[in-house]
Amino acid sequence: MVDWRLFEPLFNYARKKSLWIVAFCTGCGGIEMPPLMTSRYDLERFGMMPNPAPRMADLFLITGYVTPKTLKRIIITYELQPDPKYVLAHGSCPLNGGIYWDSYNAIKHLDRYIPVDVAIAGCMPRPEAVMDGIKKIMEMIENGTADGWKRYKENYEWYKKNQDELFGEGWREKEARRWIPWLKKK
Amino acid sequence: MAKEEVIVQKVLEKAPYAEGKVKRERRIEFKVPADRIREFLMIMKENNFESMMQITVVDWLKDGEFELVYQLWSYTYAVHAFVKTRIPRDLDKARMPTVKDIYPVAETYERDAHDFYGVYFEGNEKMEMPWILDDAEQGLFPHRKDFDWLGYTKRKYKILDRFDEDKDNYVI
Amino acid sequence: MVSQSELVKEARENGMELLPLDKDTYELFFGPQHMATENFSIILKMDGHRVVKAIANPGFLHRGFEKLAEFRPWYTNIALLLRICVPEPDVPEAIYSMAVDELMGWEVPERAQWIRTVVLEMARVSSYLFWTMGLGFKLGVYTAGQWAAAYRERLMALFEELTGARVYHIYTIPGGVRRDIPSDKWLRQLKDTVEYIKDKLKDFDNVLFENYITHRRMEGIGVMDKKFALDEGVTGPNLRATGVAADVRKLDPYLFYPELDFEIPVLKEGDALARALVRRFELEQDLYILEQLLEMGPPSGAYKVQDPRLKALPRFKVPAGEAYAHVEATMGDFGAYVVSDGGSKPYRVQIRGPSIAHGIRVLEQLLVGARIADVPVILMSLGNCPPDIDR
Amino acid sequence: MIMGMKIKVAPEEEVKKRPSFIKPWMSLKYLFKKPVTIKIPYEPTQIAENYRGFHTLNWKTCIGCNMCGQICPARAIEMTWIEGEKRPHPKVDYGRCTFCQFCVDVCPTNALGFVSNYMLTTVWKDEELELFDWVPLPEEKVKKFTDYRHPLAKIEKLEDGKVRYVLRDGETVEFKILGYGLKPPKLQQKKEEKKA
Repeated sequence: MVDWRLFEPLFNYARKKSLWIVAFCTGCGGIEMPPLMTSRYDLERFGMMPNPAPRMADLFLITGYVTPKTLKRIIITYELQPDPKYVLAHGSCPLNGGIYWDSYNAIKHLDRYIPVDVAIAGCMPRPEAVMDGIKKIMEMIENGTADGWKRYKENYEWYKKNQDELFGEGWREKEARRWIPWLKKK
Repeated sequence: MAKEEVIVQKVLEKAPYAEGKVKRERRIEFKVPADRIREFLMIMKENNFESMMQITVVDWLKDGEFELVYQLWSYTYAVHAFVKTRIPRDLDKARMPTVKDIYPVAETYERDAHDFYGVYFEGNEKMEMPWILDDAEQGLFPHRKDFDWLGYTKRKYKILDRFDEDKDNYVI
Repeated sequence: MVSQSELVKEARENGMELLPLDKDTYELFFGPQHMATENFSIILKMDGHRVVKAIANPGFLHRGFEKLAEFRPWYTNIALLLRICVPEPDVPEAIYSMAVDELMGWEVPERAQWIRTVVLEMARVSSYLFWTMGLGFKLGVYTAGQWAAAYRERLMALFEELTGARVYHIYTIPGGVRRDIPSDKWLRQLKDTVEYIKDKLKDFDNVLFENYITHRRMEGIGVMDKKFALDEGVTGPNLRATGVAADVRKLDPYLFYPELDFEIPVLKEGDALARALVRRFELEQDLYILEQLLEMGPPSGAYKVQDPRLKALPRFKVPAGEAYAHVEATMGDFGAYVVSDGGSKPYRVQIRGPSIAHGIRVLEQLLVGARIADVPVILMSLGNCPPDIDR
Repeated sequence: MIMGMKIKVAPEEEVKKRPSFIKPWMSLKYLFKKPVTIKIPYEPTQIAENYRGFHTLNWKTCIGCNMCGQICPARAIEMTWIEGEKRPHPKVDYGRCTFCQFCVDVCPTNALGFVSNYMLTTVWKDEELELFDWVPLPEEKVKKFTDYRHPLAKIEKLEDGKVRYVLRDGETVEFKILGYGLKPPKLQQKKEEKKA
């Protein structure tokens, strides 16, 4: 039996150099993603690329405000991602509601529902700022301080309680079955 | 005579129950009783108002009425027409006949009006279908003027507003 | 690690497996976590790889703008409402400002009008480049996508210089614009950029619009005819692709457009390819318009209305009444209906996004019978922009 | 179709394109061109001079009129009473600020300003997120950081309402926050006592 923990620094280095992003732009910051990924800012230099499948992705970019309807999908997508996984929140909105501080349909404190590792200021953050955030998360991965996914496992009850409070119990099942009667209708 | 006046006259000849006037260049306005709206929109469509742009609901809380503004656009004349009608704003009385058979796109706008204001359009099968709002706000009709917007937000997200003590001093 | 069979078992217990609907059909959630839809969901009933029924499910970006605008002063609503249309945020700014100008009875100075026109056209060009990028990525022509994104950056830099922000400019305000043109250098840079992008159009043609693959993938897909499009309230390039010569800039001229000379493209086919080609031609025309505007040069004068009421900004009041203003955006006819009761905040603001017409019912009908691989192409050719449906 | 109006319609041949096998290969010439990529972080980027970034505040000229707080669409500005200052100063919350800078436009004494610094990245921890909520410092203290980053390294909360701002070059600014709101905190206390 090998003690895999010995190789942890090596793994962390490898994780840092191949961060794949879930291609899920949740808010207005999504418009700065294409310039980042394409030739002008070219994030692929850092071994990052957008990936449609959450099963193969490590990094989740919350690009801007989050509405409850999107948050349901974010939680499902986040849970589909394999460990270790990291979350980076763009701009003011996930932090304190931003300009939507009095809107009934925008989440105010995102860390109540899923764990977040790094926050960037800006509305919306420039690509350079996003790159700075990514650099920060890379440092954190190398030190092993990016532990959002561990927190989610440890405090799952608390997160689940907050989610259920917002959406009501059994929201996953309800969401999966909602459209069946409408599809069956002629 | 300007083309707008000609159009207004032409429509009013066929629909004597309506009131019409020219607002400004390329904007005309009609006021129609709520029960004759279908009839009137049919006349409008015959008179080359091909597209419906939107159905706006304005909530006049003081009068206890909803103002429904059917906005039509004519590519032939390049004229924008507001067709206004008033209905009571109580939930059980805010009912309108659907116009989706005249302007098919009205189905979407009617769903929108139902979701945010609670106006029920009879004859539109998609009225109960989930639209923009999530389950939690379903049936609350959050865009009505008497909806406690800030209180609801604070309760839902458990936020405390830092400015409560000085509320009068802030414009917002 | 959890094994596959355990996952399936867990999903069954929670009622999360794919349920067969009728014989041979199944339910498919398309989006919002999908690169083609981006914050928009379509629920498809599939028979093999053919779509039998489609239901559009918007609302992932709903923030209640129309209500939020009722709580904020007239003037600051600009900072809020421009978030309705992310690819070209100048359009909501412009329509709201135009509606408020009409309510106030302001004659906007010529210089401000000129700047507004330039900003709107720049927004159109950058939005079309953004759309070209999307189309390139969805068709697998990544080269064109990379180019378009890189050229768009030049316009972003110009916007930054003029307005002080990259995406959310918050620049057009009721009564004019916020800042003057920084310098003549900026105008020269804009001219260079316009010429540069005009040069590169030929390359876009070569790679994307005259590509055999593009034609094979887009021809005869998502066809709509003239009557259908008019009934469904489709506007903009999608309507022009069905053979209707309609453009708000011509029919209901605003700002500097009556003095400009440009052509509008009209095609009769009404399929995805026609919609793409119409957009391609409009990009060229927009560059031509920018050239004309630069040749004209900015008129002298103030860039803002001189009105004493503007001094007490937070309590700035607008006389009672209502106004409707609309402009031609890249997606279609973008309109704002503003009602005032004479107070310091709007009584009602409704923004009419073009996508609400072609993104819901039209999309649902065009998708029926399409193959699953064509769904992103149809979406992209319609130029669907979810935030203006959700508002 | 349109009555009494002539619309210039482009000829159809110009709009339509012919499919081609060969033309896409023309793009190969770009293989020999210089890439457009900016190699951040090894290469500096050019940012507009008047890019709307973080705020600056001249503490001497600020008269505490709360115009900025009234115009803010996000209500990010909170008036803060500081010991030794006659009038309250705005405190900006970047968890709400949208960088519209309407507050700078309406400031009657031009005390509030902005610089092009825009970068603020923190770990999501309560003590680091404090950085998002600050009383802006005078321009000369912010402007000396030309790498477009936020000037503060951390905000330390000391006992009895004292706050210490540590700038990234080691300089510190220390002041005591007495309270928030438009009325002076002493008056507020008296009012509460009266009510009680």
